[in-house]
Amino acid sequence: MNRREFLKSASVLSSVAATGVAAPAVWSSASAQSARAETLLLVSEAGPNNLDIHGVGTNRPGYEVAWNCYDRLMSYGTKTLADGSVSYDQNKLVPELAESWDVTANSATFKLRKNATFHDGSPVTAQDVKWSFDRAVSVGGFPTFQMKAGSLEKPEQFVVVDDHTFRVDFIRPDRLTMPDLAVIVPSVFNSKLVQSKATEQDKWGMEFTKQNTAGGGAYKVAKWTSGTEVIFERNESWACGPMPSIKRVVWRMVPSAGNRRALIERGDADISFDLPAKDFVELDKAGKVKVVSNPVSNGVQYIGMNVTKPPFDKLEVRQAVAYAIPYQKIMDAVMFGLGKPLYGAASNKVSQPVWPQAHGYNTDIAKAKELLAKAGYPEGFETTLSFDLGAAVVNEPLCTLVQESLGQIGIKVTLNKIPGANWRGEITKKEMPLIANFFSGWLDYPEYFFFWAYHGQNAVFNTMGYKSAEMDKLIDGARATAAAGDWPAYDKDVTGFIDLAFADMPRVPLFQPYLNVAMQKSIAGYQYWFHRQLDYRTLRKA
Amino acid sequence: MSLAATDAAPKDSLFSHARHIVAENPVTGIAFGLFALFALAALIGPYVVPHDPLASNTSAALQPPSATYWFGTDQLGRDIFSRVVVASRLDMIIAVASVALVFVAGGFAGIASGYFGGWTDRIVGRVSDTIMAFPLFVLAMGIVAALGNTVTNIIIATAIINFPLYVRVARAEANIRREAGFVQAARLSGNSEMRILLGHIAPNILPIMMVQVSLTMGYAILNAAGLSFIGLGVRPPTPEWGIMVAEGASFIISGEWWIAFFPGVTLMLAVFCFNLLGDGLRDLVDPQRRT
Amino acid sequence: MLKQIVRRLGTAVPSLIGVVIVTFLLTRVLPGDTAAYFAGPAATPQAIAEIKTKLGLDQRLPVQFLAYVKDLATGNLGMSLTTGQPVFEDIRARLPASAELTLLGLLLSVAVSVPLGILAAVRQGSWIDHLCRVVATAGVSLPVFFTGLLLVYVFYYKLGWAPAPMGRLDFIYSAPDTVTGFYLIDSLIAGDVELFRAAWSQIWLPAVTLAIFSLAPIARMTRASMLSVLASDFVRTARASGLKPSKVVMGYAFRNALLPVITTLGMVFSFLLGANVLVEKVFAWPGIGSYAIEALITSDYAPVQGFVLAMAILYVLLNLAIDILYGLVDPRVRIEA
Amino acid sequence: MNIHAGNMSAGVNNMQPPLLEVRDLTVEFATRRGTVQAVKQVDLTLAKGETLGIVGESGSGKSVTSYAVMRILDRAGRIAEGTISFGGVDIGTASEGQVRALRGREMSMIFQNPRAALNPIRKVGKQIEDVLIEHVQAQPGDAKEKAIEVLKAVRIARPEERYHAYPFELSGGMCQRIVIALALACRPQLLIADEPTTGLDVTTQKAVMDLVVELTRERNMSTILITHDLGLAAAYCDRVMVMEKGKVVETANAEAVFRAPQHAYTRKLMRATPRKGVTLRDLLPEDAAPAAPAPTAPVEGAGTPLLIVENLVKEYPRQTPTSGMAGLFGIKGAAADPFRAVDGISFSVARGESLGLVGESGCGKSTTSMMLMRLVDPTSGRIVFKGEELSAIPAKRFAGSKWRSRIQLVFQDPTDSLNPRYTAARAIADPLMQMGSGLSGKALRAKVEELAGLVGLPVHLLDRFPHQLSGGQKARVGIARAIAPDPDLVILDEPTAALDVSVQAVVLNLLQDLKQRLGMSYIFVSHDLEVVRMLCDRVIVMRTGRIVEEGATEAIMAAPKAEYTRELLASIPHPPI
Repeated sequence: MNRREFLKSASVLSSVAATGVAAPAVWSSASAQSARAETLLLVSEAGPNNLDIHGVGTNRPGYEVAWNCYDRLMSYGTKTLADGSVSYDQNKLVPELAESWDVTANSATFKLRKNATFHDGSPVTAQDVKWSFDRAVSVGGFPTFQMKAGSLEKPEQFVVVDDHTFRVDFIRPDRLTMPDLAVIVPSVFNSKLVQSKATEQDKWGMEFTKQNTAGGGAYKVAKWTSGTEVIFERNESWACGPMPSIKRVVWRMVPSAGNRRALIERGDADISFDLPAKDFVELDKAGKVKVVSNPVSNGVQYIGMNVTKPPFDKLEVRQAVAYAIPYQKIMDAVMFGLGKPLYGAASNKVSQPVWPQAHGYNTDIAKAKELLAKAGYPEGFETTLSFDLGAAVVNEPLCTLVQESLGQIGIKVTLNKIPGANWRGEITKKEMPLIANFFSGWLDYPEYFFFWAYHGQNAVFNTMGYKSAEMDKLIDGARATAAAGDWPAYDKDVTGFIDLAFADMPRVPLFQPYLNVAMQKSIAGYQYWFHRQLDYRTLRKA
Repeated sequence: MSLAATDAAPKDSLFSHARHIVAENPVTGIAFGLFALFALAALIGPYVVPHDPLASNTSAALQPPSATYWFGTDQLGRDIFSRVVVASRLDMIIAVASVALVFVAGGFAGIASGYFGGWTDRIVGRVSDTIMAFPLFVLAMGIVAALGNTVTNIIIATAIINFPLYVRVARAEANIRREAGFVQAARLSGNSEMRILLGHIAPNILPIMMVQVSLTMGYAILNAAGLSFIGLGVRPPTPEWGIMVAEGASFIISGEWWIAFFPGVTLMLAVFCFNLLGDGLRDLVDPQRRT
Repeated sequence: MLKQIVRRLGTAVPSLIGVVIVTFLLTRVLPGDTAAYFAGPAATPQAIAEIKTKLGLDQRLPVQFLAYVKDLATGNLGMSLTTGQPVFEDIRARLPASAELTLLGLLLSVAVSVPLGILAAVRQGSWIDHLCRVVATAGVSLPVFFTGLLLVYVFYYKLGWAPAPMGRLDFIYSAPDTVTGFYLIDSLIAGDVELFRAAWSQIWLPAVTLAIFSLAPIARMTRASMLSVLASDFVRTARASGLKPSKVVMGYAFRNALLPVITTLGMVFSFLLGANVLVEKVFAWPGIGSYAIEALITSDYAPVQGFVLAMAILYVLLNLAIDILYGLVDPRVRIEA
Repeated sequence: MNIHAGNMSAGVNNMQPPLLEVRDLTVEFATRRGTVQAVKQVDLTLAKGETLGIVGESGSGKSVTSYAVMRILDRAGRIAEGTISFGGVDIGTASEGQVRALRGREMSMIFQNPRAALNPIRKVGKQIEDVLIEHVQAQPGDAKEKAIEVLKAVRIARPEERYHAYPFELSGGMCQRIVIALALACRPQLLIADEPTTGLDVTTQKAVMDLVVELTRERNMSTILITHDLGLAAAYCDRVMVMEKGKVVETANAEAVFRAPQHAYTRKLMRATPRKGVTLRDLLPEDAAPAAPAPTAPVEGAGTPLLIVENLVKEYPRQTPTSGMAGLFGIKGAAADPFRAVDGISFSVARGESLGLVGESGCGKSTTSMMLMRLVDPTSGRIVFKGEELSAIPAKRFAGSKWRSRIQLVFQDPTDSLNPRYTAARAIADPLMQMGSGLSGKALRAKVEELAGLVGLPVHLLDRFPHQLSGGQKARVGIARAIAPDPDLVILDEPTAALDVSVQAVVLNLLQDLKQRLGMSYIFVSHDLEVVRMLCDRVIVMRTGRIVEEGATEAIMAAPKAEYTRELLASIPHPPI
């Protein structure tokens, strides 16, 4: 087909393609046609910067590589949600590399699959698992921190029983230990391969795994052009689950949201991952493509106030802000209704030990003014509202609305967009008076969220610098009771710290955002994961 | 005998010349008209717009152009027409201030370098070479990123990246004139070097610099808009054309074309107007055209 | 000749030194905290401080600068945090993409603007002169990101004449063997016409975007330069000698008018290389412009420094090429050089 | 008054039909003030083999006439009326293709400023080839051979080598030969030479003119010589046509024009042309009121030396390519052998004296005047003025010195030397304001008006800008500015070179009057010995930075000792009287 014919037919074909009947026009040869049937074209805004989950500064898209190219001992089960979409089930652990396991009070023993191999064909042994876990707790940074969250701290905890038996010793009872073994970090690496690439300075072989996958997962990276594309090939000898149906995954980075939308709408891409709310709503309405949306588990979009400094050290000021926020406007104009409102409950006392859930504040300018006057700021004050430039699609209109609304009670707000990397630095300093931010925990437990976001240990995510002895007691209590399985006490602690958070209001929860995915109607098997990245293994193409 | 006065001469005023230029080239006339319009918008715009450019109205969000909202409304229901009109002041301020800054600094450095030569020339030359060796837009980004994204810093960044252009023009023009008869004559009349530079050379280079001014005004606006587009521009919710285009960019594909379109077209018209004005000014000051 | 080239390169050294210093200072002033980035999302202040020490970021600026210069001397441009690759590799992989796009854009632009400029000059004051002026001025007045968006909307989304704006090649094709790094050329070298077509279909829209933007300076300079040459004595001589108008305009006038046009071309090229950052962003073009933007936004020092240095070197080489070209066109320059 | 050339002509070939016949030619230019007629009802006839001179001052329409004949008027111009018949072809109505076929093949043109008339980036041989091939006088195969032949024909030495030269590698005279070669390559019947010698040195001028005459005679060509110089026209032409403001005022046999000019304008032009045996006063039109003898100011200490120049040298480094690190920091390479622009000259100027400094371009006379003006520092030697060694004060600081006002300069180009942004009054006032005359406001204005009166500049012109003044008026402003600080010495740097002859006559007389009235000394720098003769008491002839001959003007003019001086004198075209 020559160029001119191609141009002529392109629009016709593509309209066909959009209805999901035929392939789009860009494929011009027969071999390309067949390639398309087994290839998944995925577009998203950003790509990985490191293929190793243990790497220094590995970004979120990097998790996707690790998830699909490495195996863990266990994975989570699935459940079908009320809206028909499929999600992981945090309460159900299923075998992956391990066929079975026994949990005692002090340890867990895993039986590994005997037929499991790495991509290079060598068998997976318990030594590999130990080496990988040792690596995770030793390299420092994020992997070590994540392991710690499940009380997995020392290499001595990981014991090779025999080639296919592996034991994890607990250092303390922790409800999160087992779930933490199913997240991405405890992936199993091909220890011989990586060790052969290790050097004096780099004894964990991080340089090698940064550029190459050294696992045994269902996919392997065939080509990685950073910032442009990642190409995955299926691992034909994968033994840790049912053989995936997609042979090849091409993951392209398309920075412009408009272009991503056009690609999916015109049928040129199979999946567009993580779309803006507006596109999701409109694509859903148009009905040409399939859209799936799931609340981001344990995720909250919020306005944080720095309680260590005036004026936000005053409770009334914080409450005034909570009353002045135009919640509904934000839901309508910013989120296009897509998101779970976390405001307007009947009261600030909660009855269920679940998180996130709504607080009792609503937009009430008169009340806000009154509170502000009571706090000694009848004329208001000036402050700066900061947000991450990288998340400007949501934050910019959101902050603009907040700014306008706070203006009505006399608080003059200047907006400050902070470019990506600086954002993390600024957050660490905890000097910004007012921020708009989003936080989510991988593990979907209230005490996990609160431990990072409200606890007096003052982690980075406690962006408000909030400290309260009572809060710490409740959070620590919930952790202990959960580990002990004392559920009534646990419920009391959880509702207790949620009530306290709403009473003190150091941060104003706005809504729980959704993770939105659009895909061609021919695509099936999409599943939501806590890490908010795509699992290729369950995807199918009709 | 040619000592007789040529009486026609004094009628050849700048004004009549300008009228001629406009008559000969209607495009320039249009540009002058447009410029007047933009100047007017910048001056009185904020007092006459139909809606508050900052007031959101989420119930009227994303409305297409209508009798109420001439250019439609944006995501937060703000009136785009009002925002476009009000934005002209800020954009004009950025353009005028940055150009004024570089006009003074770059113009003086260039004239001095062209006139004195030697070390002055070498230093000014090296500085402007160094700036030129940067990809200019990225340099502007870097400056704004490093100093923080305020209007002042945008102005400074825009001025810096235009510096070599001014130096180049001023230097070349001063260099042509450094040995000109009237400069020698000024020396003979006992003028000091600085006085020759400012009193004799600078006024003669002024018209040519004015052309440059007009052209770089357009460029300054584009530059500011580009910075806004990648998120380094002025702070929201301040209306600014570049930011408005950037905000509207993601809405084009979904059919809400007006959000980016109207600020984009206004931006284009403003730059267009400055560029044409530059052409017109060039005709106005080019002595070869004065026959 | 060689000696002259070396001399010419020598004169560029001070600007390069200037660029290195300015870039270094600028990136150190950038508010981002590399150490915080390295330390990961849940780092403690001590962890950040440790990483700072490890990276040498706690040293005084002059010391850091010396270390940086030492790295540069050994060809080490550092690592990019965003892509996780050595900056040198990143730039090497991405530069051809930018260069190909920019060159094609410039080529398209020249193909339109030079004839337009010549026509405008030959028929000064006619409708074509006004058209030239309006078209060129309108082109340069359009913000590139706006043009790019509009073109994508119209040609891809509405008309379907262009493929999806997804980089240099549709994913079913694999890149040709690297000879020049330019897909259009490499695919032809490989004799793969289909691949050439695929590469062309991806590149033409962004190239047109760039071309529209660069029309004005070239057309303007061609026109002005042609006007002054056409009014010169030797053109009058040529006309008085009965040479054909085509010979007078193209053979005599245009070759002389070419000199300032070449200079403009050089400026436009280096300007475009920097300015196409926005176009690359719109078209997801894997070039160095979009690379630099990302790096700058995320305060990723090394790529920014590497990019600026690469551009500065390119600029110097470009100017050298222009000088050489100048010498080819103008015998006077050859002697005086 | 139109006199039909053909009727009165004592043309060479009366029998044949004329080669070129122009009737009633009117050329209009569209300008913004409406249509301007540059040429009005011009008639001219040119017989085969005849040489016609068209003489006129700037703006007389002489060049436009010739452009109309070639039909190479620029866009704004058009032939409004009249016919041009060349060899039977009606140029006015012929197609562009027809006319183009004639240009270069049947009629050619050479221009002033020969270097600019050649394509700067094409080898001269190639340029000749272009013309030969265009007119099918050569094929690509033999074009080079033929081009070299053409070069030989214009007496260019080593034509094979010159074939490969670019215009910038050749001297002005050589370039003019190439232009002539280009024009004559196809052996045309008509050659139009538009000021062919303007801008060339006198000695070169003569060689070029002789060559043109020789070649056209040899080939029995018709020639139109366009010039502002009556002397030149008279010396080389059979007939002369005088034009003024677009009209032909007189056409006559060359000798007749000089012997018995019919028209008043011709007479005026004739008189204004400097020539042997006339005084400055003779240059002025006969009807001009004889200027009242200027009151002669007594020159204090007349005859005693005002300025003594001793062994003055100016060297310029010949810049060698710098390399390596030295080049980086702008350190210039060691000068191999400096070029001496002025090579050890000594002379003196007495109070009240006027000294002529004569030489061709590049002889060092301008550098000398720049050093005397203290705008340039000499390499060595002394300049002693009124007993004070001025060369000890660096040029940079001289502007602030009290001696600045003592030495002033009148520039060659009155346009270039006036700040376009200053009015005439402001320009004249500038030295008064800068050099501490203490005048301001009304007193200053009064002084400026007084100076304007001295130089004969009407007071109402004082508020005009330079571009609103004529050449003569600008020259007066320049002179007024120079004399404003009441200097002792004024250097006149070719003050009339850019002026028409009639204006030159007036300005020269003015300068003479001022000198007498104010008792200044003059150094008159010029290439024109005739002019120097009339104005100067003594003359210095310079060549390649050295003084060739020095002495009383009359003595040198009458009996030049140096060979070079003789050559210079011989080169001056003389009208046949």
